[in-house]
Amino acid sequence: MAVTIIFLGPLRDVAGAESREVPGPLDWAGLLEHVGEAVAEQLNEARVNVACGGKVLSDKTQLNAKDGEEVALLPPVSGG
Amino acid sequence: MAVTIIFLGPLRDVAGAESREVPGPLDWAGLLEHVGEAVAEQLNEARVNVACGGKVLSDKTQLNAKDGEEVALLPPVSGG
Amino acid sequence: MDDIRLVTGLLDPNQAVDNLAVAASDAGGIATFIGKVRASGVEALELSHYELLTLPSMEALASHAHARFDLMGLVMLHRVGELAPGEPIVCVAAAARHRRDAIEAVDFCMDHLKSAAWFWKREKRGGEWQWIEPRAADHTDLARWSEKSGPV
Amino acid sequence: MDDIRLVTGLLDPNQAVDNLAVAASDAGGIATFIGKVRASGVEALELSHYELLTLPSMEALASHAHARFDLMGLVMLHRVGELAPGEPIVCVAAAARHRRDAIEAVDFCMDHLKSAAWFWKREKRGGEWQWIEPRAADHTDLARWSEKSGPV
Repeated sequence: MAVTIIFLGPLRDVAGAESREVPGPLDWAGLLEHVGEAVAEQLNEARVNVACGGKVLSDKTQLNAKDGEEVALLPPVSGG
Repeated sequence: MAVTIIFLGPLRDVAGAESREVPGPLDWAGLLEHVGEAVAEQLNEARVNVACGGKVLSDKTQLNAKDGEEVALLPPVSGG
Repeated sequence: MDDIRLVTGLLDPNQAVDNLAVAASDAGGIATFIGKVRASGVEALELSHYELLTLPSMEALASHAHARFDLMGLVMLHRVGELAPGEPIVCVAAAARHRRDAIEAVDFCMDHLKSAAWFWKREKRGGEWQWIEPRAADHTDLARWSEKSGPV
Repeated sequence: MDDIRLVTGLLDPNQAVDNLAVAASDAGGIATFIGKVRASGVEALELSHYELLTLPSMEALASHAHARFDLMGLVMLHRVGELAPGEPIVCVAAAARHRRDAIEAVDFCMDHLKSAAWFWKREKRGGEWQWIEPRAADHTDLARWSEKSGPV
């Protein structure tokens, strides 16, 4: 088992991958470490959200992903 | 030749006819006389408009319809 | 491409809107409103108009909409005559580069068609015809565009 | 009757809106907005989404629209994947007793889908893909509903 990190939208290009598996559990410090410098820089911006297990975190620095959970990195959206 | 008075919407029921031919020329006083008391009463209300020759009159009391022209009596509208 | 018409037979909104989509192929969006006779409640609806004013007033309304919004095409179809329950009464559709122009143009045209265009409407209920005046809300809606409140 | 879906194949707005009209037969009006890839300009458009959030967020948006407007049915279809020029991206339609509820619900849903729903969009021009962020106008449009500006 592991934690799956999902890179959405433009973060997919920055990360060079759609997803990555890392060992769980995963907290905010661990996330910043695993995603590489370029993604970490964007993650520190307020407009990038983080979801864990299908819930958007109101405070992403409180991330606490367990083994088997999905962590999604959500840059600014644009639909329609 | 004559002036044709057209009764629109509910005024059709009040007048008991869709239209009536009267001798021209026709002014405001003549119109009130020709349409009967019930229609005349409504014509005096501000919300009833009068068109002559396809133009809505900004001041209906200035009506001056020539022979062959159409005078339309326009009660409040409701479309859609 | 504008398509402004009084319709005496059954009104087909899809046909008109599809034509608009083809004609305004560079539009980013198309907004549409279709007003219908409710399926239950009335037995029939009758819309009357005045030949010399009604269509010209709809064409003037279309010009106002073009002047006010950035549109690539406008459809404005209005039934006249007697309508059965469920039948479309009116179809307004606007194609525009940006969605707010399209949506607001439809809103604008509908507000004017409801209470400021040369139509008279009556409903048949329980075998009796009754003339309908615009609701107070219709006049309030129209006033949002802060123009003269008389028919166009 | 609500029809809230992510669509992977070609989106057919007429089908969905016709179904809405049949299901909400007592509605006095149906408002629709269809957003399309412009026929000229881009070579392709790609919409990506996030399985665990996107559809649930559209369903939440539909609930908000029902709470806010008096609706008899709501259609909200959004394409995902790669789209060719001219193809519909999004279709929102609302059936309501009164027209302003229908028109405003469509306006409300579109503003939220544009800049507050979990979609990411990129365009291909001259062989190069480029990510698109919402225009400033989209954020202004959203703020009109004076709610939190984050995605639903």
